[in-house]
This record gives sequence, structure tokens and C-alpha cells, in this order.
Amino acid sequence: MKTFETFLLLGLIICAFSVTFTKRMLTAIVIYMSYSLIMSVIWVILQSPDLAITEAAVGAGVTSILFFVTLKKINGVKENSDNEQDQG
Amino acid sequence: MSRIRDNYENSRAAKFEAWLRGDYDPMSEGMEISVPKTDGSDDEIDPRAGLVISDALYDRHTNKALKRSGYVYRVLSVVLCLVMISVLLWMVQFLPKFGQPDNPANNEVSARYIEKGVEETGAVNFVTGMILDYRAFDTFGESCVLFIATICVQILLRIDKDDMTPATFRRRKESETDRLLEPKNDIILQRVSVVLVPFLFIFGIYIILNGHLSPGGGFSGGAVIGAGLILYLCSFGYKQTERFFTIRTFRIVSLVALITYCLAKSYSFYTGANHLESHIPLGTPGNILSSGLILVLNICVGSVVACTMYAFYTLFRKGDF
Amino acid sequence: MEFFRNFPFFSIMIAMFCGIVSSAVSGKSARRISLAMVTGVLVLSACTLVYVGDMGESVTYLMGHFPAPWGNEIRFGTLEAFLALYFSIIMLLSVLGGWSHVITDVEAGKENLFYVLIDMMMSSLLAMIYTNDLFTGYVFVEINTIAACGMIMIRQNGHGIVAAIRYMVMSLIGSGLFLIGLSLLYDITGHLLMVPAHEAIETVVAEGTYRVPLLVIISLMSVGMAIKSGLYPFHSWIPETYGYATPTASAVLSSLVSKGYIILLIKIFYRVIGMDVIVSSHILNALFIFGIVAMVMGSLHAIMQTDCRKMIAYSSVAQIGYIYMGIGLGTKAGMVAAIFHILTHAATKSLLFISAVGLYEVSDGRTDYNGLRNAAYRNRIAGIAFSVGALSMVGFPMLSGFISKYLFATAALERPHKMLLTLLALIISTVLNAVYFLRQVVTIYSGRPGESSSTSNFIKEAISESTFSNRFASIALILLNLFLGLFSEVVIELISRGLEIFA
Amino acid sequence: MIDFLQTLIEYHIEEAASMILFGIGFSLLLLNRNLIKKIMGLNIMDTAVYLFLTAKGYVYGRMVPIMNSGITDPNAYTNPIPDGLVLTGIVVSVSVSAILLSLTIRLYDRYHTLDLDKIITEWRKEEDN
Repeated sequence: MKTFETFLLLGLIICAFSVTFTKRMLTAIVIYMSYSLIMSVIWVILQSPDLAITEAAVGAGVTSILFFVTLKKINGVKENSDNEQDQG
Repeated sequence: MSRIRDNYENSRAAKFEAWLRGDYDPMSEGMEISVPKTDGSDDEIDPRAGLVISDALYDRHTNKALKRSGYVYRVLSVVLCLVMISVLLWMVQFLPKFGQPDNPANNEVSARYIEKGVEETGAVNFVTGMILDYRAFDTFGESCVLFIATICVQILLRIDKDDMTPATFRRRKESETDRLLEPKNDIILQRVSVVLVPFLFIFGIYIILNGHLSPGGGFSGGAVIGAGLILYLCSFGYKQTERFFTIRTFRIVSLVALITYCLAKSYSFYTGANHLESHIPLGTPGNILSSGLILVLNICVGSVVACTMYAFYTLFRKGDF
Repeated sequence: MEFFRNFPFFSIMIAMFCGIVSSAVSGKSARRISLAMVTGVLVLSACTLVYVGDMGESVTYLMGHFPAPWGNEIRFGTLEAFLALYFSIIMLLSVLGGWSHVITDVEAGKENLFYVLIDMMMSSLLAMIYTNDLFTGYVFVEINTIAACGMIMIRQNGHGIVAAIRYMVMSLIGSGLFLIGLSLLYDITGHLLMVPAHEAIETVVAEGTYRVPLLVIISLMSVGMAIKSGLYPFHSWIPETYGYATPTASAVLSSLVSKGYIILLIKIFYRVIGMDVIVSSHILNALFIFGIVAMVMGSLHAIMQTDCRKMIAYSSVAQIGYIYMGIGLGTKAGMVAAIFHILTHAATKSLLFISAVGLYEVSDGRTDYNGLRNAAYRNRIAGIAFSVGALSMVGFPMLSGFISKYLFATAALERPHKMLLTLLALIISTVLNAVYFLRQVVTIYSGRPGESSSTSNFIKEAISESTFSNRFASIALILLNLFLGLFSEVVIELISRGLEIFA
Repeated sequence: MIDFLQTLIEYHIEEAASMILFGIGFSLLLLNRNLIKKIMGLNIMDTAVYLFLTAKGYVYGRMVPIMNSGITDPNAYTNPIPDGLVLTGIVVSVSVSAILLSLTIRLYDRYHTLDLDKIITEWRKEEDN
């Protein structure tokens, strides 16, 4: 268990660094989502299921949705959807 | 020699130097994600219209003082961050060891929460008992944080129907075009959400109602319900959700829930501080209808959170419900 | 009489309840609710002050059914009750003085939200004054920050939003540092209530364990609160925020919000960590140095401003420096001086912001130096109020600013190695204050009374628009200033008696 | 130095990780000029503190703090206090992020950039006019 936890903690730090150095906003948000998910797994290991549920619902769910909406609002994901429409 | 210099333009050292100068940021390229095209018709507000002052004053290359102060600021703040991280890491070794039973945090406070928690609060989940009974004032403050955050988001993003100033008019126009993309009538999304949304609702309600018995509580359950509402909205569009959820619903639900919360907690604080009997039965621990006010408070928090999350989403999308 | 001990709790809850209700009513009723609420809090706090006045000890009030180490509680003595009374007076007068501008500055249909923010801010300030629990302190600090941010951005002309985001980022850095300090403190003591935490810290200090973490905790908390209250190197958000907010918001932000954080910090110093540990940790010397720098640099920046509101805002930077310098002296006299200066600054800054409003109203809305020329003849009460505020800031005898400068100077005499620096900084800062405030006062009185006859129509209109409540607020604040200046002994006695039972 | 690292890895690995995360989040919030990255930094900073708190509540070999088959021995469960604090803290983080994101939307509306330095420069230009 300790090894697994260490591995997850390393994952957290890697995610945080990747958020710092990612250039595309969309990628950064997805990485942030995975950061929250890893955090909630760690909280399960640390015997705090209340926090794990909350973080999974809020950090990985609602906060990320808000990030996506903001990005959409400022036309951040527009180019992708345009491409999709062209192909379809 | 010249080849090397060409490479230098793209090398890390050059980027670092440029970053120190302040005109290049390796972490944040592409911040102007797509510069909106300015068509001539949109002549109402250009913040820089009629600007006569020379840009040179603000350009880091020409304004030496600005360049120097920016340089000093960057170096200082990087040094500050590094110093802070190393001090914190250094300090960690002096802290109590991880996971030992005799740490200072495992003292008589947590012991009482566990020993007497069930008989004093009626909640089987000690965490819920603690946040909604022993330390309820903090939790009330927390709900107020959420409430005031909604107020702030409304101040910024709500577009009233009878407001006709040019700025809001433009924003409303934008949000209408944004709304045209919605709903896309994506058949996969709709079918999946038809199956998923009821489960999400039931799961959220389960989390709220069992907050005092199992992991979870008002906040996490409310967030799940809010996520379900958002999913429904994404797949079926505003017309469908507006049948049962408008700004009126939001206002009434959050008002009623918060007032209930406020009055219930005031009653409990008042009786507690004046050593009066609070005539609220605690019930049998382990049953759904137990633990006194905690169930009511969980339901209040849950409904406020669900409405707030949905309100955040709609306010962000179109500034309206 | 025994019933009076419920009043602090009532005032916090009433403020929150009014905030919640105001979100569903019209702007006008929200204003009335808000004014009634602040008046009610004023009366309740006065009763509390009477109740605790002759007790000689603090009262601990349970928030719930469980005593100290288990449940939340609030605690109030003379000082807390007095601060609550004083803050509610300032809040009431600021709202009265600027409400006519709220109508024009706030988008239609959102006025009630402004008063929601006022109510929530009042409740969070009260909670920060009364709380006896660290984590409650953190939660209400956040409410205060968000309410302040809302007040800045409610004037939506672009400037307000940029100012709000700068304020928010700086404040959040401060709260982050405070939060991690809090977690570390919980880790080494195991308590969140202030009194048990203090006992735990005493044993920790006596045993000599956890010395490094304790030092880190003290510095993190102090730096966090210093950032939030805008001490000199972290002051960059102050001028923009105070300069562009609507007048009520400027007055409230400068005179109450940053003071709430300072009071929480003082409370942590006295009640949680213990003053002797703080003094031996040398963090006070750092606060002292930054305070001195702030006093000089803030005044220098203020001299360079051409906009009157920005000048007042930069002068706030200097005044925050005074307060931290007083705390940094590390003696009881220094602390009394600092708390007295909190009162002085609250009265004077809100007076300046409110009266400055009266001056712009009659000057075609111009806020620069030349635009205000002759304005005092056009709106006499505002002119007098502005002059009184300016003279008080400079330290004119009979006004509150003089007393606080005198208190700082006498407090400095007790600390020989900080004396010279303090006195020097006081002198320099006073001279600089005099330069920029008197320049402004001379400007508004320069020219002959009848000179502005060419715009007489406009003036008459403006004076009739300048509301009765604005004048009332100005006069009341002048009287408050005079009260602090003339009857300072009463107040100082109250503060020092309150500080004795504060720990 | 080796001793130090060994102590960290052996006894304090969660705390060390959370301090590093706190540092990363703090630097993002303070230094990055991109507003959305700033908000992510804020969230990372806060979750790091919460990780620290939860780690301090954990005790080896104890159960989740939910009453299990009538046992009320405090030595059987982990500490419930940090969990409660973190629950409160998470709500505060979400609220603050929502406000900051809505501020970002409004700023982008007006200035068409996410770069806070550029926004402030533009703003100064307008103001001097």
C-alpha cells in the first residue's frame, strides 16, 4: 500500500508540474481533472471517504466543468469543433 | 559560428533570457486563444478607441524603468517561491511523524467526538456529526461562503431582461449566439443521459439522506445532483430545463433552504449557550430519521449546493436561467 | 442583564439573516434592511459593552451545546465589544454617506446584491472580532475577502474588474499562507480553539520540541495577514481598489476590511501563541521594519499622485504602516497605540472618502487636483469635513491623529533600540503627510468665494443633489474624530483595560 | 542531507509531497500571467493543504471514522477533525474558483486576452488617457 501511495503522490506532483508547463489550456484542464481524481484516490487510501466523494464530485466534476465553460466562453475550444464540423 | 547563433534564438537559454526580460513566458503560450475578428459594424465599445498616448511608455523594450522593475520583480518572486518551498520542506522533518497514534492531533478532542459522538449527536458518521453539531458555526460560515459566491457571480454575469445599456446588449447578443450551438441533438449524448441522469439524481439524494450514516453529506450529494442537472442541460438544451428550473426556482429554493438553516442553527446555538433543553429528538442511531437537526441541515445544504452548481453553469453560459 | 450575553451572537446571526433575506428583495428595501441591521448591531454592541464593562473579565459564549475544546465558541470582553460598536458606527455612516452613489454606480436590478455584500461583510467582521476559534476565523476571513471583492467589482466599468482580480489574487495568496499556518498549528497542538491551543503551545515551548515549526507558523500567519491587509511590499492592489470603487465601498474597504485582518492577527498573537513567544521570535522586528518603510514610501507615493482618491488610497498604505509599526514595538503601549490608530484611521479615512464625494459632486465629477479648485466654497460642509480629515491625518492637536501620533511616540520611548527609528519615521511621515494633505486643502480653498459664478446653475443643481445623508454622515464623522481627539483618555483606558483581559 | 531525505521518505512522505504541491500552486498563483493557470494554481495550493491535513488525521491500522458494529473506542478510528476541516475548505475553494472564473470571462470580454500583465498595461493606458 505504501508503494502504491508513493506512486500516486509522485503522480500528483507530475500532474501539478504538467499543469504548469502545458501550453494548451484544454490539456491543462484535463490534467487538472486527473490531478483531482488521483487526489481522491489518495484520500480513500488515507481513510477519508467523505473527502474522496466530495473531491471526485467537486474537484474532478464541477470545478472542471466550470473551467471548460470558461474556456468555451472565451472561444478556447472553438477551433476543434470547427474542424469536427468540417469533417462531418 | 552563425549557425550556433541561429540555434541560440530557439535555445532554452535564449528563452530563459527572454523570460527574464519579461517578453516571453514559456509556461503560457497561446493565451490569446483566438483573437476575435473586429468587424466594422461593432463600433460601440472599443476600449482603445481614441487612444492617443504613445505605446512606447508601456513597452518594456523602450521604457527602461519599467523593464528594470519587471526584472527585479520576477527574480525576487522566483527567489521567494524557492525559499518558501525549501523552508517548508526543511520544516517537515521536525513535525510529528506520519500515522503515529501518539501524535498531538490525536488527543481528547477527537476521542470525545468518537466516544460520545453517537449519543450526543445521533450521527453514526463521526465526521458529519462533528461538522454539523460540534463545529456547526464553521459549517454555517461555509454555506455563507457559497451563498456570497453566488451573489458575486450574479453581479458579474447576470443579464437582466430590462437592461438595455450597450455593454449588456452586446453580451446578451453573444450569449444568444452561444445558445444557438445548443442543443446539438447529439443522439449518443441524449440516450446516455436518459439512462444516467436518473441514476445521478438518485445517487445524489442517497448521499444527502444518508449523510449521517455513510460517507458523504449535503455538499457532495448536492454537487452530484448539480452535475446531473448540468448533464441534462447539455444534452437537451435550455428549453427542456426551463420547464422545471428557472431563476425563480433557484431563488426560492436557496432562500428557503438558507433561512431554514439559519433559523435551525440559531435555535440550537441559543439553547446550547443558555443551557436550555433543545427539544429535538435524536432518534435511534443508524436509522434514516435520526440524529436530530443533522438530516434537515444536510437536506438544506444539498439543495442549496445543487442549485448553486447549476446556477454557476447557466450564469457562465448565458448569464440567465 | 444576564440576557445581554446573547447579544454578540444575535448581532452576527442577524447580519447573516438580513444578508440572506436581502438577496430576494428590491434594492430600496435591501438598503432599508441593511441600515436597520447595522443600527441594530450598533445598539446590541453598545448593550454588550455596558454588560462587559464592569465585569473585569471576558465572557465565553458557546456556539452549540459543547464547551471549549470540542465546540465552537465566541468570546468577548471590553475591547471586542467596543470594536464591534465602533465598526458598526463606521459602517452605518459609510453606507449613509454614499448610498446615493450606489444607485448610479451599480447596474440596475443589482442594487440589492450590494447590500447583501454589506450585510455579509458586517457579519464577517463581527465574527472575526468575536471568534475564539482559529478555523472559524479562517472561514470568515474568506467571507470578508469575497464580500470585499464583490464590493470592488460592483462598479462594472472595467477598472473595477481589473482591480477586483488583483485584489483577489493577492488576498488568496494571503489566505493560502494563513491556511497552511493554521494546519501546521493544528498538527503540533491538536487544538483549534484558541485557549486550549495556547496551553498546548505553552507546553511545546517549555519542552523545546517543534521549535522550527512554531517559528514557521508564526511567520506564515503574520505574512499572510500582512499581505491581506496591504503592508508595504504587498500594497500594489490598494490604490486601484480604493480609487475606483464606489464611495461607500472605498470607505468600508479602507477603514474596516484591512482592520479586521489586523485585529485577527493581534488576537492570534495574544491569545493563541502568546506575546512572549512572539517577541522572542523576532517576527515583530520584521513587521516593525516593514511598517517603517510603509510609512515613508506610502507618503512618498501619495505626493506623486494627481488624483485625489488615489492620494487618499496611498495615504492608507502609510497608515497601515503606522499600525504595524505599533504592533512591531512589542510592548503593551505600542499595542494600545496601534489599536487606537486603527480607530483613528477608520474614522478619518471614511471621513475623507465620504467628504471627497461631496467635493466631486460639485466639481463636475473631476477628481484631479485642479478640478477640485474652489470646491470647498461650493459644498461647505464637505470642504470642512475634508479639511478636518486632512488635519487629523497630519496630526493637528485636538483631533484623533494627534493623539495616536503622541501615543506612538511615547510607546517608542520604552524601547530604546527602536526609539530613534520610530521617532525619525514619525517625523518624516508627518512632514510628508502635511505636504500632500495641506496642498489638497489649500487647493479646495484657493480662489475667491464668488469666483465660480459662471457655473452657478450647475452648482445649485449639484448641491440640491448632494444628499442630506451625505452631509449628516460627514458631520457625524467629524464629531467622532473630535471625540477621539478630546476624550482620548476614556478610549485609551478602555483599550488598555480590554487588552488586559484580551489574552 | 542524506539523513534528511531518509527521514522525509520514511516518516513524512505525504507531508513532503503536499509541501511541494503547495509550492507549485503558490508559484503558479503568484508568477504565472495566465489567469486560468492562476486559478488552477490556487486550486492546487488549496488541495495541497487539504492533503497535508488529511495525512495528519491518518493513523496506521485504524478504521474510517464511521461507527462500525457499535465500537466506540477512540483507538479504533482515525481522527475525524481534519476531514471536517477539509470538507469546509473544499467548499471555500470552489466558491473562490467560480468567482475568479467569472471575473476571467468578463476580463476576456473586454481585453481579449488572458495575460494579466497585458490587461494591466492596457488598463493603465486607458487610465492615463
